[in-house]
Amino acid sequence: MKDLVRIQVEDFSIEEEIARVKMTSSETGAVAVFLGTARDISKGEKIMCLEFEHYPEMAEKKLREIRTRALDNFNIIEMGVVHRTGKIEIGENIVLIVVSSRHRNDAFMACEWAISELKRTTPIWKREKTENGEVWVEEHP
Amino acid sequence: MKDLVRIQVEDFSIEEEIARVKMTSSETGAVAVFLGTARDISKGEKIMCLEFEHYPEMAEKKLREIRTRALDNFNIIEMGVVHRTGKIEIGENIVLIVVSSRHRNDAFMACEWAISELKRTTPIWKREKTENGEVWVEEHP
Amino acid sequence: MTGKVDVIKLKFFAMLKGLVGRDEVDLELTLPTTLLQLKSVIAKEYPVLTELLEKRKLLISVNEELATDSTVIKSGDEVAFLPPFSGG
Amino acid sequence: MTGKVDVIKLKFFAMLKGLVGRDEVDLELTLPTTLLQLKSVIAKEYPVLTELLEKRKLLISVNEELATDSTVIKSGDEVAFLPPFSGG
Repeated sequence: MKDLVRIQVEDFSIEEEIARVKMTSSETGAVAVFLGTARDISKGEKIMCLEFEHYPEMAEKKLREIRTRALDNFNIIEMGVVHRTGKIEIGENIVLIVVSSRHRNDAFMACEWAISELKRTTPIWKREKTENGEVWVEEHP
Repeated sequence: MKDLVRIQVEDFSIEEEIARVKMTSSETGAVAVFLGTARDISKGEKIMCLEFEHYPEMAEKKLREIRTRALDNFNIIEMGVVHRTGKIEIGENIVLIVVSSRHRNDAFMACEWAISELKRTTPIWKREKTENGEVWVEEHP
Repeated sequence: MTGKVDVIKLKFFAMLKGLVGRDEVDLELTLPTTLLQLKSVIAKEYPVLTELLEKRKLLISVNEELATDSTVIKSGDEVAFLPPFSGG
Repeated sequence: MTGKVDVIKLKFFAMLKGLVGRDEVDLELTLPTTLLQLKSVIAKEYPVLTELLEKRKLLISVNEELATDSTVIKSGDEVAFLPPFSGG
């Protein structure tokens, strides 16, 4: 069975990830989901495709820490995090965060916190391919 | 093609609903989703199953208004809302709200607003079947 | 010199169906009237609803739009009695 | 009376790979040392990184945990240079 938290090249099934998180407990009443997808425009520039690189092991470790910290600090039942790496075309999925809880506010709060924390703490880098070449994006100094 | 906003007896495909909302624009960078599911416990009581009833036409109209108002008032790209009616077993899906946007904050805000607004304004009623009988739930007076 | 007698449709949802004993009723009355006036007719016709109406625990819609006491009700209108919502 | 010469692994990610010209280097140096001392060695070895290190535009991890100037580096450690993250 797949890990609830992982980094992979291939696309993920949103339905499947939600089902796994949701099925953790029959007390699940709310599931909040964040899906990040590849936009065709970034800071006014037309993007052809994206390429992600990560620091193996450390990136997975940071994602697992996000889940553990979320379970400790929010009133939630379960959290799944999947981030893709490698080449990603426009419109494709990049990252998925799924949070289940009894009541919806807890799920929303944990989900928003998790994606912010992922961007802040996880060693993953995005390269944008534009008509003018390829550039590594600097978002969180 | 199915309406982005609808009430139906049968379960919905989360993957399909997200795909339809997401594909509206290649500028989609974020999708926030709320999924409501049937819990087995409510106010300390064990629930056997749920039954939903709605006011046909008026309920659909209210859901369409939620979408229109969200598109007017939040910086989002598209919104889909599906609510089930009839009998729903524990663990099954009840309601799905999918919001796409360029940036994630807008999608989260609109998604949270939409589910609150749905609960407040849409003529849908839930009946809980417990070991002690069936009772209509009063949540929003 | 009285208004003509006409018909409106009343709808009852959720717990109200059980209280009233049915989900739909055609009501004859003199129209036009206001929702305020209709409510006193309803309270007489269905005493079981009186307390809910007085405590304002019901919303009332006219032709699928929420109505207020001053909403005018015309022939053929659909007036629905809506207990507190619990969708989502 | 000097410490023994030992080896640590340096890793460079994203834009740093291009700047340094490779993604992994084995570096010989006297251990143990601190990250602060290592940074001055790195700045000499890879002048292209000097400005980034001075401006603190890089995070540095030791064995996959974020490190500070006082972190002690031991033989066999993996020291990674991490430009600003842009995942999600």
